[in-house]
Order: sequence, then structure tokens, then C-alpha cells
Amino acid sequence: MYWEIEALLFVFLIITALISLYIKDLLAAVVTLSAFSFISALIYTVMGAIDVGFTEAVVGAGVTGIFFVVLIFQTSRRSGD
Amino acid sequence: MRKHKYNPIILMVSRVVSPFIMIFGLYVIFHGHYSPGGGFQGGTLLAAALLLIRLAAGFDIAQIQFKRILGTPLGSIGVLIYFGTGFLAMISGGEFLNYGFLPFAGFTEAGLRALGILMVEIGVGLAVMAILVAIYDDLLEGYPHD
Amino acid sequence: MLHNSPALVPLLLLSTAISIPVLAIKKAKVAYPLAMAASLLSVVISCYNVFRVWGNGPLTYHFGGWFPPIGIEYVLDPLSSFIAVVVNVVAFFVLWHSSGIQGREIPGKSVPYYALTLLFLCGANGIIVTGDLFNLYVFLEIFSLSMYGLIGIGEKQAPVAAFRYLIMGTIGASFYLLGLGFLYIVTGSLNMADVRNILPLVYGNPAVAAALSFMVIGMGIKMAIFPLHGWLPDAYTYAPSTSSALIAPIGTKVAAYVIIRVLFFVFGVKFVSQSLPITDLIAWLAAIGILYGSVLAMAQKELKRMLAYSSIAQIGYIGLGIGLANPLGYIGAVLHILNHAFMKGTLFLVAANLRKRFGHSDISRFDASYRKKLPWSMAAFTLAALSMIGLPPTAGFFSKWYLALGAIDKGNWVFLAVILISSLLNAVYFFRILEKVYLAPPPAPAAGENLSPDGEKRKGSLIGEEEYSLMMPVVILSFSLLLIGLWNANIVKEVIQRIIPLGM
Amino acid sequence: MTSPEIYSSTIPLYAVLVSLIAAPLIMLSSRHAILREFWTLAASIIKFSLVFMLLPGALAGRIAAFTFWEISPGISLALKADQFGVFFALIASGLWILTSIYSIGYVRGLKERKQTRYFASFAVCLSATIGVAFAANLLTFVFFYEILTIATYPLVIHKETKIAISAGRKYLVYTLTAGALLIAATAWTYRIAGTLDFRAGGLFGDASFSPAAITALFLLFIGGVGVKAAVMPLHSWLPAAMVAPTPVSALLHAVAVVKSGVFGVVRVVGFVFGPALMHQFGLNIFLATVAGVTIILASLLAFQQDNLKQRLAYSTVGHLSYIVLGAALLSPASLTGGLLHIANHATMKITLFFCAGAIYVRHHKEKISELDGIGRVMPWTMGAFTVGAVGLAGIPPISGFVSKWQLGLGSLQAGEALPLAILVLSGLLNAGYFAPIIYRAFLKTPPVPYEHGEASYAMVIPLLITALLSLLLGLNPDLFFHFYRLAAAVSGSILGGIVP
Amino acid sequence: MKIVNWLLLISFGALLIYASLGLPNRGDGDAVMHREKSPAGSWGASSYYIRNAYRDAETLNMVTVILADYRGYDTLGEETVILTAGLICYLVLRKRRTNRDDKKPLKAGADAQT
Amino acid sequence: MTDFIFGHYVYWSIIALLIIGLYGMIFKNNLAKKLIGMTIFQVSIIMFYVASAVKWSATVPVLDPVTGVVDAAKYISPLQHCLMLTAIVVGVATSGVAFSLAIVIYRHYKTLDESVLMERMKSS
Repeated sequence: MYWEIEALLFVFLIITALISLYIKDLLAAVVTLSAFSFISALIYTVMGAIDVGFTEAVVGAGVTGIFFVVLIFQTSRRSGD
Repeated sequence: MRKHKYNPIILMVSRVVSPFIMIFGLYVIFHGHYSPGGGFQGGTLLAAALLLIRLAAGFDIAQIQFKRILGTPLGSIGVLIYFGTGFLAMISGGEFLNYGFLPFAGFTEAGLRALGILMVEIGVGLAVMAILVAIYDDLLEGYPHD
Repeated sequence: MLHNSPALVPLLLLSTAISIPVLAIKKAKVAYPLAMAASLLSVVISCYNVFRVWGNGPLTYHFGGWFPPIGIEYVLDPLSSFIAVVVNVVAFFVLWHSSGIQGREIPGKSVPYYALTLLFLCGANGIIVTGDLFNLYVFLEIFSLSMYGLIGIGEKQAPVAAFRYLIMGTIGASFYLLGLGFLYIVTGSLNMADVRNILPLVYGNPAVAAALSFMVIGMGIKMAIFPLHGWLPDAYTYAPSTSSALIAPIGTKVAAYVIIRVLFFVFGVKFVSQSLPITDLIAWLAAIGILYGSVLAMAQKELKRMLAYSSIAQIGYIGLGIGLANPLGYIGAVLHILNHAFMKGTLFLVAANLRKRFGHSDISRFDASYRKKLPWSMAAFTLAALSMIGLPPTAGFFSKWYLALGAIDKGNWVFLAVILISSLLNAVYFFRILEKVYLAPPPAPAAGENLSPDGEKRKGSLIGEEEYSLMMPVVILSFSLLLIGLWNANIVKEVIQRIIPLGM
Repeated sequence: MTSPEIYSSTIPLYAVLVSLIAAPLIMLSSRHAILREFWTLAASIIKFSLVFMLLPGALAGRIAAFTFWEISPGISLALKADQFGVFFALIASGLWILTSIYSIGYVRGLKERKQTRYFASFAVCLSATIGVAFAANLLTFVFFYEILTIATYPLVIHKETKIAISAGRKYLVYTLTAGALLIAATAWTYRIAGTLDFRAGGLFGDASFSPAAITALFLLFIGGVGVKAAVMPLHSWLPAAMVAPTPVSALLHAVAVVKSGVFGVVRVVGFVFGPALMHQFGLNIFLATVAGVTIILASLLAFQQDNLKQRLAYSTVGHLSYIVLGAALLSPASLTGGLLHIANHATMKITLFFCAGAIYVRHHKEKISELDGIGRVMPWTMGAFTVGAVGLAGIPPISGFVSKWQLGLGSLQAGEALPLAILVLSGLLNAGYFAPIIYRAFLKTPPVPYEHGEASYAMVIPLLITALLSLLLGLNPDLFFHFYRLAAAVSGSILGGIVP
Repeated sequence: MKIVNWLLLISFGALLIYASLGLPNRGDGDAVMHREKSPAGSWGASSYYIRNAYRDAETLNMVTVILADYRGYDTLGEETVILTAGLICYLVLRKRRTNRDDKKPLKAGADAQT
Repeated sequence: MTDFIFGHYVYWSIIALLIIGLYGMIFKNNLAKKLIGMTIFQVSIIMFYVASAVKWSATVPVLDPVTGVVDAAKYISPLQHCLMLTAIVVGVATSGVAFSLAIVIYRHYKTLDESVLMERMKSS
């Protein structure tokens, strides 16, 4: 357990979360969201939950990201907010 | 998407990488007993491998690899494997999912449980793979693919 | 096999649901018989369970052979077995009815539709019988997801309604999960009975209060208790008629059951009514909700939408009964779960019949010809409406009766007044429809119709309607309202009074 | 004090069920008018005989009781044919026979639509009325009371005109509100007393109350039963409901519905609260005031009405309050008089309504101002009308006099002079608003000669019978049905707990 | 409406902070949930799993054992959830052969008018 | 006090994340943005569970076959991890359903913006 890393990652996590909510280009938001998921996977791993981290990396950064991209291609890329 | 061709480099890379991801996914499923991982992660990796081909090569070519119509039934079969394992234990006299009652000779009870876990993980892997691919296909429904 | 009976109902529904896509891959026609068979069997097994519980006391079932708190436990006590029977019976009738209407509303998709329906029921049954808080969450998700799906396949606006419900529902489920997280951290257990034993030792902890609030808010969203009801009207209105007939009687009731379970059987009556008076809050909100729902129901022009608002009011009754936190209120709430399931089932099925026959369910276009074309459905509607109003000897009267007794016991006259006023409001909006259906002359009456009314009208009126599968469930459901009303004392004494929570 | 002997009997059950069974039979035979009318008549006669079979037992102090099953823990759905119940059931079922005959003539004469629904609702109404009469506890009472409400609704809106529908709405609003109040009152009573069984002299036993609580409870009860009894601020549905066909007005608004209301008032006063509580908290004074005001105001309002049925309706409102007044005074004679007035008013008012219906069917006249000289072409009808009117004004030897006499006696017994004054005044007013009708009918010459004479036999004979009955009951209140003995026994049991 | 939402959000946060004050310090091995026995005397599930996972199922990864064995029923439910999602996507998204009203705006307009 | 803050700062960061996620779900107009908020919300709940599982001086819950179990305090509590695996899957499933609904909404109304959507729903 390295709490310094953890704290640093948390800062990144909150920043990516805010960016992905505020950015108007949805594709960029989704990429940021993938980064968010990946950072959270790292945090899980730091906290000792390797299984959860693994899953989150595969699912959050991978599959959900792909689904999001499909959604955006099926709809529109611009967002009003 | 009919107009622009798929990028050959991406296609090439995907075709090379995809089998390795699959093998890794299988490894994760079967090695879940000893290291982090298991059915769900492995299944997702398998699905990722399939999705990679679908993304890179287009929908129609990917049908050769994994037919779209298979998605839901295969997922059902995956869940049925899980359910069947539990049910097998149940009709062998135990409770539902009590792997200790699985009717296989030559195992200790703990060994039976390990076996049951393996069977279950396979079912999970299959289901997750099939359904994630199916969801992807459904989400692309109506998109003008070639 | 029989010792497995507590788990059999969800498992049966689950296995049928997951085998339907496999078995029906070539012949979509088998989906409906399979679903019906599963539903019928689930009714039989849950009835069997009730009798076992009456005979032997509460049953438990340990999955994987692990005893709680290690493993997951199913608990069948008189309450859960009773609610399970209610849910399964209503679902059976709705499924029976759906054969005549599903093909029209959701053409070519019977396989996933019936699979989803069974998953929905499986989720409901799982929630009801489980004794494990996290398992409840998992089945809640099965339940809600299939509900989103069933709503989302409706009319053009349905996906929007379903999406909003999904957002709200996810917030609700996540709140539940969050509350459960707090609860687990301070108690270290997920089993309801175990948590019940540990909680008195940690009552002072703020996390317990927060856990309670989060769980109740989360479930309140699913139950659509007053300020959290925003998703309900659209969802019920735009969903396909068969889905709304399935969701309206079952969906919110299951959440209400969970609230009862969590409040009284996990946290304990004393804690929720005295240490942290959350039941008072629920009761007041429910009382507002009753009036709000009734008033808005009066303003609606569309039958399904009106029924949706009336659902909000009726859920308020259940909430009020829970919030009173005394035995009579509790009896009223549980009885109203039963009554409302049957009443709303009937009403929504009639709305479905109307839509099938006339293509709309617009109240302003109703007239007396509707009754002549659908005499039995309309008779059933009348009976259910009288029951909603709460006229004896229909079932609706008795839940209000117990609620009124409970309100008097608590000494709260406002609640009593709310109960009475709302039945009058119910009367207003139901008699508005009945008046139209029985009295409004058809827009362009045929010349000879009024002169020989008796001969014309009576022709074949015993059958009258097109299909038995559309008529029989409605008639049986509505007729059972009378039976429930007349024999409610048995239900109360045999079932509900057996499991009045400790400390009430 | 001897407690009455209670024996288990299914007769009360059958008495309730007869017409309930008749209703589906009537519906099934909807295409055969004769068969339908046969069912109605058969049911009414059987019902009356069943009730009559209970009379000797009731007179001897033996009470037939029947209990179905527990309808809610601790409360059973139960019927009990005590003297009061038999008294009321006799009136209702007896008059149903006459009304049935009359109805047949009426609906045939007017070629009414939807006769099936009409007769079926009628039958259900009567079931509910008998149920109200025989209800052994408050919950059963509420049950039948609400069924009565719903079953009457189709009769009120029978004509399906706009006015009829709005009258139906008004009726529902009033009665359903009343039902809700009654339910609340019942629930409250149950929580206080722990029982809902009617008991002569009050069912609360020695429960203690605060004055505010008991006043509120009493108000709830009066709000509940007072609407059907048309006590003054709650009466306005009754004149509105006069749009219904005349037999309906006759039976339901002179016999079944409104009398269920006053029956309920007496039940509440005598069998729920009891004289002791009424006196202790001054509730009787309140009730008597309301009744007195209603009597006077209703009589005054009756003057204004030109529509014959409306005038009769206001007269009904006034006369119902006689009964309420009798109950409120709580002296032996006043109670007896009030109860007797249930019977007497029923026979007299039904005569009047029958006459109004006969005039309407034969001559299509509804307004009093159009009735000039009608007595010359309809001598029998108007003769009967005169008998009824004279009786309502309280002039001997018609039965109205007997009950008024008793009421007056009762008010003296209670030591109050004001009620007596009200009675006298209202008698004068009654005479005042009936006299012009009779005057017009017999003494004025018709502007246009009437085309028809008397109505059909099916209509004239029942109204002659009721007129005769009023006369005979005036001469001997104990005739045939022992109304006097029953009423005296009931008042005795309420006041002294003594059952003769 | 916005203000109400903000208030809800703020109260949500406040409730969470309040609740977090009651939580044991993170990483504290003596917290209730990590104990061998719960305060009421029943087994502490978590430590039971750690102690007995290998003995019961000959599997090193405790999470796998819990996932598939101790709480296997949850995992079955989880699989069902994802199957449900697949079915819903099928149900909602697959085009119906008979219904093509999104390609016929005229018909939709006609519907809207009625 | 330092101990308390040190033992709780992760919870507080998670609470911040929860609020951000809920904010996204409630306030964002675009449906896709709502779903992003939903993902954040779910991830933070998962993180809350995982954070609560931590024990200082303990290791990942994979048994070391050499030493075996001597003390439960040697391993991080595995129960929460298992629960959260389930929760992640549930989250993916929910997102999948949400995506499909969003796509259907776009097919019907050609917009994902909620306020525009409401207008078009009313006008149709």
C-alpha cells in the first residue's frame, strides 16, 4: 500500500472525471472517460483489488469505451454542454 | 462506410493481435484459480478480440468469425452451463450450486468444488463473450455497413 | 427435490428464460407456451411454499450448502411467501392475456419478449425470497433492467420514458448499493438476519442512519413514493399495454416489499420509528402523494396515464401503511399490496383490451358503444373501479379500513382525512369514465339502435368479446377482488398477522 | 331486565338473498318482459313472507341471527333480525310488492328504456335495504349502506338525460362522502369500543371520552347517516334526485334510501351512543335543533315548488326530520312516535308519489299549476292523494296523526315545549302546501278538457291500497303488522334496556 | 427546479460526509467487518473466507472462490443481468420487419394529428 | 486527528467523485453526458467498497501456498472485491441498455439533448 501514489491517482481521477463531464466534444469526453476508468483500475490495484482492477481495465477502458464510441457514431458527436 | 476502405495497416495489426488476446482470454479464464482473473475478465477479453476484428475488418467479414445471430443463443448457453452445474448438484442431492455434490468420481470434496468453479467460470466466459458481442452488433443495427 | 422448493420458483423462471432463446431459435412459437408453463408452475410451487410455511414455520434455503453469513440464504416466511404468490398469480393472468395482444404490439419479437418477462418475474421472486442484502441488489438489477426493456419497446415516446426511468432507477439502485456499503462496513455482514442481530450494538453510529436513508431513498425511487415518482407516469403510459399491465401491479409492489423488509426486519421497528423517525417522513410524503396522485389523475385525458397517476396515489396508501409503523397500518399496507396488484392488473388489462379493440384509450372518446363491444371488460373495469374507490365489499375497502384503523391508533387525524378524501377523489375520476362508458351516447347513433335496445344489446353478450384469452384473465382478476374482499379476514389472520414485525 | 333470546336462523339471510338472486335472473330474462316482471313479483312476495315469518319471533322477543364469517379480525358479517330490524324490513319489503306492481304499470305506460337494468337495480336495492335493516353490527351496516348507494345510482340516472346525470353526480358526491365519513366513524368506534355490535342503549359500555372527541365522533356519524336522512344542510341531493322515474322516487326516496338514513340515525342514537351518552354530552340537543330547523325550513321551501314531485321531496325532507327529532328527544313516547312515523310516513308518502306518477303517466303533467280540475277525471287517484296529504298534515284519523301525537307527547315527556310548537307549526305548514293542490284538483275547472281518465289498474290499485293502509293504520296502529308494539318495544329497549 | 436539484446534491454530499464520520479508519484491521466474529457472535464472513477458501475449494484466489462458490448465486444473477441486457438490446434495437415508420415521416405526422 | 483524516481522506475523495457523478446525471442535458455521469457514479461506488476492504500491512487476497493462512489480517478482505466484480458487470449491462435506448431515441427524435427532446416529444 502506497498511499502517496493513491492520493496522486485520486487527483488525476477527479480531474479526468470533471474533464469528461465538461468537454463538449463527446468523442474526447469518451476518451477521457476511458482514461478515468483506467486510472480507477490503477487505484483498485494499488488498493490490492487486483481482480477488480483487471476487470475495470478490461471493461471500463475497453468494452464500455467501444460501446460509447458506437453510440456516438450512431448519434451525434457534439454535445450542448 | 461503403465508400471508404478499411485501413490495411489497422486490419493487419488487428489480425495479428486478435488471436493473442483470445489466447490470453482463455488463459485468464482457466487460470482464475491461481491468479487474478476468471470467467468474466476472460470473457471480456475474448469479446474484445472479436470486437477488434469487427472494428477493423467491418461487419460482414467478421461474420465469418462469429455469426451475429449466434449472440443471444450462445449467451444463453453460457448461462445454462452455469445453471446446469448448479442444477446437477441439486439433483445429485445437494443444494443448488453445492459443487460438493457434483456426480464426478475420483475427487475429494474440495477438488469437486474446484472443478465446479472451473465449469462455472467457463459458462461465465462464454456468456459474457457472446453477449458483449451481441450488444455491440445490436448497437450497430441500422448503421449502413457494407 | 422438495427440500429445494424455496429456491425453485426463481430458478424455474430463470432456467426457462435462458432456455427460451435457445429452444426457440428455429420456432418462435414455442416461446409463449414455455413462458405460460413456467408461470403456471411458479404459481403452483409458490402456493405449495405457502402451505409449507403455514405448516412448518419459516423455511430457509442455503445456496451452495453454505450457511449464513458465509453463503446466500433464501428465507420464506409468511410474508415473503405470500407476496410471492401474489406476484406470481397476477403475472400468470397477465401472461395469459398477453397471448392475444403481444403479437400486435411487439410483432416478431416474442422470443426476447417472453424471455424478458420471465426474467422480470425471476427478479421479482428473487427479491422477495432472498435473505441476503447483496443478492437482493443483484436481483433488483435483473428486475429493473428487464423493466426498462419492457417499457422501452413501446410507442415512439417509450424509449425516452425508459431512459429517464433508467437514469432514475440506476440512481435508486446505486443509492441502495451505497447504503449497503455503509451497512456492511459497520456490521460486517450481508445477511439480513445477521445484520438484524448486529445492528442494535451499533445504532449510535451515523453511518447506520445514512445507510438507512440511502436504502430507503433508493427503494423509494423504485417504488415511486411521492417526490420520487417522476419516472412513473411516462413509463406506464408509453409502455406497451402488456408490459404496463405487468409492471404496474408488480414493479412498485416489489420495491414496497423491500422497504418493508429493510425497515422492519433489518433495521427494526424501534430504530426506524423512534431513534430515526424515518417512518413518519414516509407517512407524510405518502399522504401528500395520495392527494397529489389523485388530483393529477383527475386531470388526465388518457386512460393509461390516469391509471399511472392513480398508481402514485395507491402506492401512497402502501407508504402510509408502512409509515404508520403500527400493526394495523402494516396489515393495511401488506393487504393493499395484494389488492392493488389485482386492481391495477385488471385496470391495465382493460386498457389493453380497449387499445386492441379501438386503437386508443382516450377518455374523452369513450361512449356507450364501448361497453356494448366489450361488455365483460367493462364490467370488470367497473368492479375494479369500485374497489379502487374503496366500496365494500370489494377488496379495496378493507385495505383502507385497516389503514384508517391504523391512523386512528396512531392518533393522526390528518392521515384519516387523507384516506377518506382520496377515496372521494378516486370516485370522481373513475365515475367520470364509468359515466361515459355507460351513459354517453355514441357520437353517431345508428337509427334503429335506440328503438330496440334490448334485442340488439343482448345479442351474444355472454361472450361478447373477441377472444377468451383477452376476456377471461380480466374477468377472473376482477372477480377475485370480491373474493379477496369477503375473505380478507382469513388472509389477515392466516398470513399477515403471523409476521407482524417485532416491536410494533 | 331480560336479555332477548337469540336463535340462529337462516331466514334473515334468505330475506337478503332473495332479491339478490332475482337480479341476475331478471338480467337473464331481459328479452321476456313477462318473465322479468314475474321474477320481480315473485322475489318481492317471497321476501315479504320471509320477513313476515320473523314477526312473531320479534314480537315475542326472540331474535333470529345469522353470522357469515369474520370479515375482519374480530368483526363478523352478521345479520340479526331484532325488533327494529323487523320493523323496518316489514315496511320496506311490504311496500316493494306494491311498488313492483305499480312499476310494471308505470314503465309499460311510458315505454321506458332499459327496463332490465331498472328492475335489476331495484332488486339489488331492496336486498341492500333489508341488509341495512338486519345488520347486526356497524360494519355490516356500512356494507349494505354502500351497496345501497351504488345500486341506487343507476335508478337515479335512469332517464340518462343531462339533468338526470348531473343529479346522479350530486347524489354520488353526497352519498359517497357520507359513506367515507361513516367508515371513518366506524373505524374510530371500533378502536374505542373494541366492538361494533349494535346494542340497545349504546355499545361503548363504560369507555371514557373527552367532550371534543365524542362530539367529533357524533358529527362524523351524523354526517354519515344524515345525508341519506336528508338532514338540512345535507339534503340537497334529494330534490335533485326527483328526476328519477316516479316509482323510484316513491320507493327509494320515500322508503328505502331515506328511511335507511333515518334508520341509521336511530341506530346510531339508540344502539351506538345510547341515551346516557347522548344526554351526558348534550348531543341530543344538537340533534334536535338540527331536526327542528330542518322541519320548519323544509316546509317553507316546499311552498316554493311548483313541480309536484319537488314539493313532495321537500315535504319528505321535513318529515324525515320528525323521525330524527323523535330519536333526539329520547323519551319513550317520542321514540315510539318517531319509529311509527317511519311506517306511517312511508305509506302516506308512497301514496302521494304514486299519485304523482299516475298523473304523469296518464296526462304528462308535472307542475302543480297544471293540475286544475284533475280530480274530476282521476277521482280515485286524487282521492288517495287527499288521504295522504291529510295524513301528512297530521289530521286524524289518518295514520300521520298517531305518530305526531306520540311525538308531541314525547316532547312533553322530555320536558320540552319547543318541539311541540315546531310540530304544530309544521303541521299547519304541511296543510298549507298540500291544500292548494287538492283545491286545484277538485274545485278548479280545467282550462282544457282532459283527454284521459284514470291510469291503468296496475297503478291505481297499489295507490288505493297504500291509501287504505294509511287510513287503517291511523285507526289502529297495531293492525296487521303490530307496528305499534314493535316501535314501543324498540323504544323501551333503547331507553331502559328492557325487552318486552 | 435547478435550485432544488442543487439542494438535493448538496444534501446528498452532506449526508455522505456525515456518514463517513462514523466509518472506522480505513485499513484498520480491527474494524467490525474484518473481525473473526461479529459483535453479535456470528461468523465474520470476510475472515472466514480468508481462512477457509483454500481448504474448501483448493483454489488460491479467494475472490474466485467467493465469486463462484460461496456467493455463486450472486454470480448467476450477474450473468442473468448481462443476458438481460443482451436480450433488451435485441428487443429494442433490432428493426421490426413490419414497422418502418421512422422511414415514413408522413405517417408519423398523420399519427400526431389524430 | 491526523489518524482520522488519514483514515478518511479516501472516503472524502470518493464522496467528491460521487457528487460529480450525480451532478452529471442530474444536470447534464445531453443523454450521453448523463451516461458518462452514470459511469462515474458507479465507478465511485465501486471504489468506495474497494477502499473499505483495505487493511494496512496486508496483501492481495490470493493465497500464498507456501505460508498458508495463519492470520486473517494478512490478507485484504476479498468479499468486497467479489461484490464489486458483480457490480461492474451490472454497470456494464445497465450502460448497454442505456446505449440501446439512447440510439432508439436518436432514431426517433434526431437529438440527444434532453430539453430539445422534451419539446419534440410534446409537439409530436
